[in-house]
Amino acid sequence: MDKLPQARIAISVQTEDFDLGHEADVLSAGDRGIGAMVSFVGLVRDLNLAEDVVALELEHYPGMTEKALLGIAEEAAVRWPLNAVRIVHRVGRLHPGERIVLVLTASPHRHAAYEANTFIMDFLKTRAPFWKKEWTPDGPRWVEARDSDLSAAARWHQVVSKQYGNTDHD
Amino acid sequence: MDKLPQARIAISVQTEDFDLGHEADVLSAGDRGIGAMVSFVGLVRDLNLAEDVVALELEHYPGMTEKALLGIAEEAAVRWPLNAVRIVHRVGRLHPGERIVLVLTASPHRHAAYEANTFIMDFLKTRAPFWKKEWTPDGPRWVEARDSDLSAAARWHQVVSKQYGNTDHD
Amino acid sequence: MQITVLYFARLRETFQTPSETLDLPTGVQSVAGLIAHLAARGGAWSEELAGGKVFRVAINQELVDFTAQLQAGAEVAIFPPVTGG
Amino acid sequence: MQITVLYFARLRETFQTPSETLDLPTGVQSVAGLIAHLAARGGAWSEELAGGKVFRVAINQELVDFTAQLQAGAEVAIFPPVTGG
Repeated sequence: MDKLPQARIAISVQTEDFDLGHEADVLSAGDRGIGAMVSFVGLVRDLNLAEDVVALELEHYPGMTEKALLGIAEEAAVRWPLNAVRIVHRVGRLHPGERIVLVLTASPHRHAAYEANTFIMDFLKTRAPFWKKEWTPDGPRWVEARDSDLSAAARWHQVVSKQYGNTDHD
Repeated sequence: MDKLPQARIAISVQTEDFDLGHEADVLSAGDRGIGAMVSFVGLVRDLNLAEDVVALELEHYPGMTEKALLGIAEEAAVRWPLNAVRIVHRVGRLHPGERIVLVLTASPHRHAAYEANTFIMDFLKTRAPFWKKEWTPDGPRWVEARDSDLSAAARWHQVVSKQYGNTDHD
Repeated sequence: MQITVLYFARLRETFQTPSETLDLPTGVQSVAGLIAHLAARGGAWSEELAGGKVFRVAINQELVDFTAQLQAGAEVAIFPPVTGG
Repeated sequence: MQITVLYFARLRETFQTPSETLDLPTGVQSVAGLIAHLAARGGAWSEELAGGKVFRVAINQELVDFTAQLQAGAEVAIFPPVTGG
């Protein structure tokens, strides 16, 4: 294994939008050990919304949210060789096309960056206390949890991480 | 399956750097069907370089490069429901910390965006005609291909893509 | 034993309160005991907590299962399955 | 049959040319035949193309295997395994 310093982890829960390019630059600045950086950006898409939905509203559990996201990032950093993890999750009212969530993972190795990012999103969707409500002209309704998210998270219990040798440069 | 328009694909091979935030904005602009966008950025890292390496130089096969990258993106768009794919690969001389490659994938579904992105990088590393040379004070030397990249690409021959239902919103 | 209970999302709306402070009877020591205690109020409490619906519980901001023990002063949260991301 | 052959990266340097135009003997119809024809030049050509080293071949900018047939006017490229990304 490469000798990695402890992964740098930064978490934000905020109403404001985020800037992908800026966040990626901050994450990689000054760290020449990073060979691969993967980002996930989740957007409010209109295909999953009923015709009459005008906005989503995201409620969360202040305090627990940050702890849960930090715990998920720390678990990823134990499983994969990561230089840095950044998570930004928005709360409040969001409209179709708006960004909801950002996960950035940086590693010497590309597959570690991909897998850690997927892992974080799978666990975020099952363990981080956020709830979505759809707003319609007739009033609001809560979004139901999906079985596919539970099974996506569950599969990681079976995954044995591959070894990342120091020749696998990105 | 969702009814997706044919995936928008854009390929660039260039000496200039790229702007991740700008590329992501262009890719998602006006497409409200995108629920998930995954990016991969490959960087020149110094861990895989000998102490004395001062730069990398990337040679390519003009004409074939663009065709190979387009073919890889089109194959990904057949395997996964994708709204859009963007690939930028730099050529010429690059220094530690510089960006080499960008792959952006946009889909209604997060796992499709992750898997398509990983697939594109795995095939880019085995089928796109780029060659890296390390520059040192004693002269240049060519980087050797790695078996791990061949096996990473080969595993996709065994993968049967899962079905993406229209309830799996990102 | 006194604890604070928080409710979120649909449960906050259904129970019409974001939180309450509870003095638990001596016999209520676990999450399962607390849930039974609340469901005994009947109405929406019984429907949501004893009606086969799925919900999650956290103690001091950590997800726990129903066998988890309560401590005096604990912050207990009850909420629907999460739907963020 | 006349074809153009391109060399890239280490092979371009070793063979000291980026490209050449070849008039192939009648018997040379496939990639395997072309490789044998070039290796018969001896020296670096033999070492690189008949010495157990790994290389790739493309015809008209598509990767092919050694059984692929040549066409007059084809652009054939011979290069080391790729190392981009």
